[in-house]
Amino acid sequence: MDSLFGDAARRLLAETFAPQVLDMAERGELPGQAWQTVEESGFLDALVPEQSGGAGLRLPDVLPLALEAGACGIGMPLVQTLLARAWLDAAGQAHPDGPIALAAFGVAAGDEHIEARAVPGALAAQWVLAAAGDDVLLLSAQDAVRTRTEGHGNLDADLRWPAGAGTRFSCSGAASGADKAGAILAAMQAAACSALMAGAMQRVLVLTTEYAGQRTQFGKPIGRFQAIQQQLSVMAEYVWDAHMAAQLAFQSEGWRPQLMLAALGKARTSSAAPIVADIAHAVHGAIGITEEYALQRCTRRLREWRRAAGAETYWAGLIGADALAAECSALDYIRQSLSAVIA
Amino acid sequence: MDSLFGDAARRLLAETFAPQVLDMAERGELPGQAWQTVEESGFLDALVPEQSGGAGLRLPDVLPLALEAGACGIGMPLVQTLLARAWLDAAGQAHPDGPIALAAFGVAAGDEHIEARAVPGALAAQWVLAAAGDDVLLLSAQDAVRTRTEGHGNLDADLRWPAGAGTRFSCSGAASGADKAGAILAAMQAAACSALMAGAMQRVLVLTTEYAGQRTQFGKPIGRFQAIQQQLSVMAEYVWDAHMAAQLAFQSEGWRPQLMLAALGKARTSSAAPIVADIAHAVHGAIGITEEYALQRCTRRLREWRRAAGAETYWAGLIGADALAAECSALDYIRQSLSAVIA
Amino acid sequence: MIETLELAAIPAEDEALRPEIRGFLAEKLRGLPADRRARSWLGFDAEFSRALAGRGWLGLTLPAEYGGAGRSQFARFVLSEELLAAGAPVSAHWIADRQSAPLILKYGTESQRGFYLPRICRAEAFFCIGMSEPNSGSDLASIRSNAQPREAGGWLLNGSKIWTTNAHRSHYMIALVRTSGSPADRHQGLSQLIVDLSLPGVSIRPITDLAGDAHFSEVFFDNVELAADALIGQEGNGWQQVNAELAFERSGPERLYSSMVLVQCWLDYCRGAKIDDDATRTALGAILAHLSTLRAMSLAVARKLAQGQSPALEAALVKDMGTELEQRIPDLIAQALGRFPDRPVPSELLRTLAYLEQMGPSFSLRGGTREILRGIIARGLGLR
Amino acid sequence: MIETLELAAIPAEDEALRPEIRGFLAEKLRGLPADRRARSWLGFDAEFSRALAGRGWLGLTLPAEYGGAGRSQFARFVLSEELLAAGAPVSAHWIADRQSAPLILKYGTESQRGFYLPRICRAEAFFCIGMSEPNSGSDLASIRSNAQPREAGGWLLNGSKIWTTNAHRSHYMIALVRTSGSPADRHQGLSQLIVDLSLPGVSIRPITDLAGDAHFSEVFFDNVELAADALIGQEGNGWQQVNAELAFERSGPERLYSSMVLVQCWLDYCRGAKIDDDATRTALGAILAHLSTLRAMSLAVARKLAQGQSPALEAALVKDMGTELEQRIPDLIAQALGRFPDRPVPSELLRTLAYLEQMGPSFSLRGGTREILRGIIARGLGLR
Repeated sequence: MDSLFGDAARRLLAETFAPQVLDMAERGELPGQAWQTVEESGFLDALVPEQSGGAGLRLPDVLPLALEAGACGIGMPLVQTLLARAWLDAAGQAHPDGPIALAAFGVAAGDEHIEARAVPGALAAQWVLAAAGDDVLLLSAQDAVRTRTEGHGNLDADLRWPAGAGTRFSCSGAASGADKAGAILAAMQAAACSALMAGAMQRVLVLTTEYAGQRTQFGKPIGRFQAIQQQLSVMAEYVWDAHMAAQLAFQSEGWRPQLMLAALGKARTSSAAPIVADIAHAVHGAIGITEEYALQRCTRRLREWRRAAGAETYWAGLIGADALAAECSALDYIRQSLSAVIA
Repeated sequence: MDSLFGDAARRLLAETFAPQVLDMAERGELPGQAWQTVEESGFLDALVPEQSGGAGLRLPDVLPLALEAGACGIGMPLVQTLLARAWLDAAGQAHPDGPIALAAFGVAAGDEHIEARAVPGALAAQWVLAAAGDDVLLLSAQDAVRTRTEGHGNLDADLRWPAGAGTRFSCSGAASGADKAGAILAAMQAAACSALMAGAMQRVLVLTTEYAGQRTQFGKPIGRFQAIQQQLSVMAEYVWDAHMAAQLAFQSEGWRPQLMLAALGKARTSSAAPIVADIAHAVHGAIGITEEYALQRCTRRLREWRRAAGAETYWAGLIGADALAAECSALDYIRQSLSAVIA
Repeated sequence: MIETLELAAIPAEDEALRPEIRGFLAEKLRGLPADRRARSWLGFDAEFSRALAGRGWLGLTLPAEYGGAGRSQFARFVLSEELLAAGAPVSAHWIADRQSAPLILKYGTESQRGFYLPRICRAEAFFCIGMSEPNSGSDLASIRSNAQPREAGGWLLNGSKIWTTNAHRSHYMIALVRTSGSPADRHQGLSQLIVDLSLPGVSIRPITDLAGDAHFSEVFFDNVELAADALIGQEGNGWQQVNAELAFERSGPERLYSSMVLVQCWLDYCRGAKIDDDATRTALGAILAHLSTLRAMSLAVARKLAQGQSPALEAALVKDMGTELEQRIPDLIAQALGRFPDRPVPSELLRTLAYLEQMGPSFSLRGGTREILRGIIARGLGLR
Repeated sequence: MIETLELAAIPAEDEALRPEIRGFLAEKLRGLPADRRARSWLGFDAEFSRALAGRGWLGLTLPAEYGGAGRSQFARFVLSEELLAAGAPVSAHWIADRQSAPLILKYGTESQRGFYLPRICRAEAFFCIGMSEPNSGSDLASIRSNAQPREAGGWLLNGSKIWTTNAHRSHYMIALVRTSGSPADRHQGLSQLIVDLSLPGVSIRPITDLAGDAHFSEVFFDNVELAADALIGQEGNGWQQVNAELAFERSGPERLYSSMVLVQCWLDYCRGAKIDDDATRTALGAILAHLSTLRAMSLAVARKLAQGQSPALEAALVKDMGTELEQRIPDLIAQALGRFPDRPVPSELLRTLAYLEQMGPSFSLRGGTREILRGIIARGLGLR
């Protein structure tokens, strides 16, 4: 999987999204130059078919990019934009420029207003692709009344438009279950967050092991204390597990995440995220709480992405309901619904 | 609280219920001699009013006895018998001789049969006090068709009687909520299990710290390894917490446990039980898995009592529902519904 | 084997403080949103502290002769629990009230007591604690800041401290510094000095935390001249004194209520939105049940303090479990809320949750890391 | 930094084994209740093992010349996962098949291979592993059992082993014993010997476990005379060989499926009783999701084995997390069932649950305790 694409994407993101650029985004200013650089690289069209001018890659091909976006702690909806462009192309629509956030849950299209609650990354988006009942709406984020949902450094927002705003794609023709518009957007957001979290967790593991090897207490590096070693080993386990979960969430023959694999990915990475973040902070001590040190951006994102579009409880519940309704054995359910390897 | 009663009760139980006696009970034979000794001591009537020939103690007074019954790993319904005798006296009924099990849940009184499922300690009981709808039944355990519910060493059973068996106490006159017959029996079983678990956990902590101090590995007692120390500290925390939970569950002005305090006790001790048992076994290693070593009886009981009459999930759910329905603040709910100190 | 704790009741006269405190807080905190109140003992508001002092609620347990109220540990428990559960901004006076005043009362000279304690009770002297240094966190023996005796008497202080809560807005620091020997002497030769932070040679750099607040600082000492009576307690006895002080630090109810504003905010939301599902009920019940046993344990520790005992072991145990619950509460609430992504959650609740998720890890750093507390417990178990 | 694992697919020809195995198991296990099947790799049934051998499924990865099937690690994965998920009583041949045969193949002489491997493949030679001793658990360097060279050639074995799985019903033990030096020499001077358990001087005392079964034993050696070719591998190289062997032990899917019979039994009950509440759904989904990622990780380890690598670190990581999940599953199911005490639960499910609750702790004892596995991971992280 260490493809040329992956290497190039990783390098580009790491160079383009330096901490100052991310700070700017977190202050609510769109880092236009950085976005332009990524736009020009073509990576944002990676999942768009070749005949539409994209790279025509499949979902598993872009996993390295998504992991790196997580490792950098990029809060703007970059991975979501890749997926949204592919969705729009499939819906026969040319995509607009700029970052596209996904609103898979919490959208209410009433008689007066369209409201979308706690949309992940909305403050750094120009567009929102929103699931509203059986339909999907493409809305201008910048035309919305935006209210920051959370606190310091967070990019989520409650958005409100007048009724009738945006472009409506009628999807009621779609079959049921996993093919419903809401389920597709939910799977997109879940898969994106899985990879972002897995990438962020790998970064957190690197930061924490390095710190434990350097920081001296009681006459030796703290990483030599058995209690710290045991914690870091547990962290490594969760990081590996999360990486595997993200790989599974990105298994697809095309651009579109499969619902149950995305559910698996979001459930596992969301379970791991607070554990990994807490161990990292426990090992780092006070320096981890400071704004200037790199850890806090990664752990903040981990908690945001964990909460975005349903925590592990929602996604595990979805898997559980599906498994109860299935007729195969537990092992076969795992093999058939929760496993896949795209060659 | 280290009253004369407590000391005497502890000594008597420890002497009377030697491991061989408990083994006998676990093989399904009633240890008649041991029971007779306890009967003659008068402890079984501790909660019965003096005018009915009992000791007229209040619930908090008998906590030391209940803790010791847990520490010994007594699987027969001894603590339950104390409570059942007080209940029967309050219902105007003389109590029968012999151990009385409580069936607070899972009783179905149909047209043909009365069925009670997974009654804790039923194989070592002569009687069952069962909540059936609004009423309570006193049934002969030995007249029932009994099927052992679990495996090796467990005393729970599914019981079946013909319809109409036993003595029926009509309790439909009782008010609602905590005063319903089912709620009272449930609180009795929950409080009993809380203290039994707290006592068993204290014993497990003693066994495990002693073992960690004696067992040598890599040239020193394993209790000197930081990883083991950290685990034992966590265990101690849960044991102390469980002890406090059991004290709260036993706060009452009379013999009868208060429902929400019993719920608190059962919820906390049930959460702690598997954690304490697992750490104890992890520290003990292989010897903890053997039948002849004392640990296994305590940990087996811990898991049984945790599952008996609803796990922590049930009792926490009950507290949560009650708190949602209340109108006071979270702090006041804790102070008023989940706290008590009987002078 | 360590003894378990026995239930303790709050005496009626101390319980009687509660309504008065509530009335005061209802007025003072009106309109303060939950995510601000969630900062509570990191929330700095000198005016609020002075208002508390005006009611006689600073130095509650100090003798009346020093301006205190001469009340019991239980009175202090009631006050603390009401302040923290309400999310009052207590940070300005908190350290002085909880740690510095008892330390000065215990180890100070009569003249030090007479000078500092009334000022603390009037909220005119805010304190911070100088322990950590850039190269020593939990390992206090490695401290390098040092105070040399001056010929003219007094001390010459050099060095630096870091992660000092409120240094940039306090009047005094009680600093643990080396007054003799070298780091190789470990705990020998350390002393506690009261440093007037307005003195020449003191410079302070606030450090911004991950929530955008500046609650802790780095403090530099460059040939700071201190008078002889800057020394508190015995020279060379700093390590023992600090450990006694940490026992005060660990025994309060603040090791329980750091996430209480979040619990209340969530509960209000659930009641308001008529949320009564299984996941919510179970999580809420589990949180309240555990808060209840921990509160009972904390009260038992308060009783031991009231009886003049030094329940260092018990305090470590309650603190370790209490901070773990405080840290776990945001996670449990995130799980319960995250179970139903389609339900709109108020921003105030989300902000409070996010703040506590992020600051949660710091709860187990202050006053001894988890490993250190568990080491104390292991010693109590006879393992070391 | 250690590399994460990459997804690996089971080749179609190995996947193709599955229906045949299922057909076989459906027939052989018919009527065996879940609480018996839950014993799986502690379930001893020599006849069952011989029937498996009859199908060519013992020594699946061994070369054909020694009676094996010459199949890949993936074929072995499919076989193991089907056997364990079904709860087949595999204990009789399990250790020989998983550990002893690869060890003999790697370190044995041609004549040892020729003698033991075909017998293992025919289920005629059951093995046990003699590592722990009464005073040495995880600390193998402290082993005291010793084998002295005899003048006539061969070895004279004295000492004892404890917690030896299946010693009382196996034909051979591969024992780690001291052949030179003293415990002070730590890992120097240890060797592996194949002990025919029918020899004079060997006595075996089965030990009853907490579930009433006798699956492990204490074994005493009193001047047992062994031939020269009892030595397997190099004299003094026992420690290195044992660690290679433990890597085999740790890398199989048995570190994942110990509670699988319980999961299936619970799932069947929920479906049958139409239970579909929130607590059940969430617990079931969480279990299945984690089993899925761990299975994928286990397959990735199998690929590394198939490529001839020695993924000792990866195996330790997957094992530690896998046993933790295996141990956690009974707890999660107890929580879900215990949420609704009024619902009748079938005895078979309760028995299976109780058995796994009690035996669960042993899952993290076999093949290296949690602390040891985490030490291996910490070393991989560069911390030691």
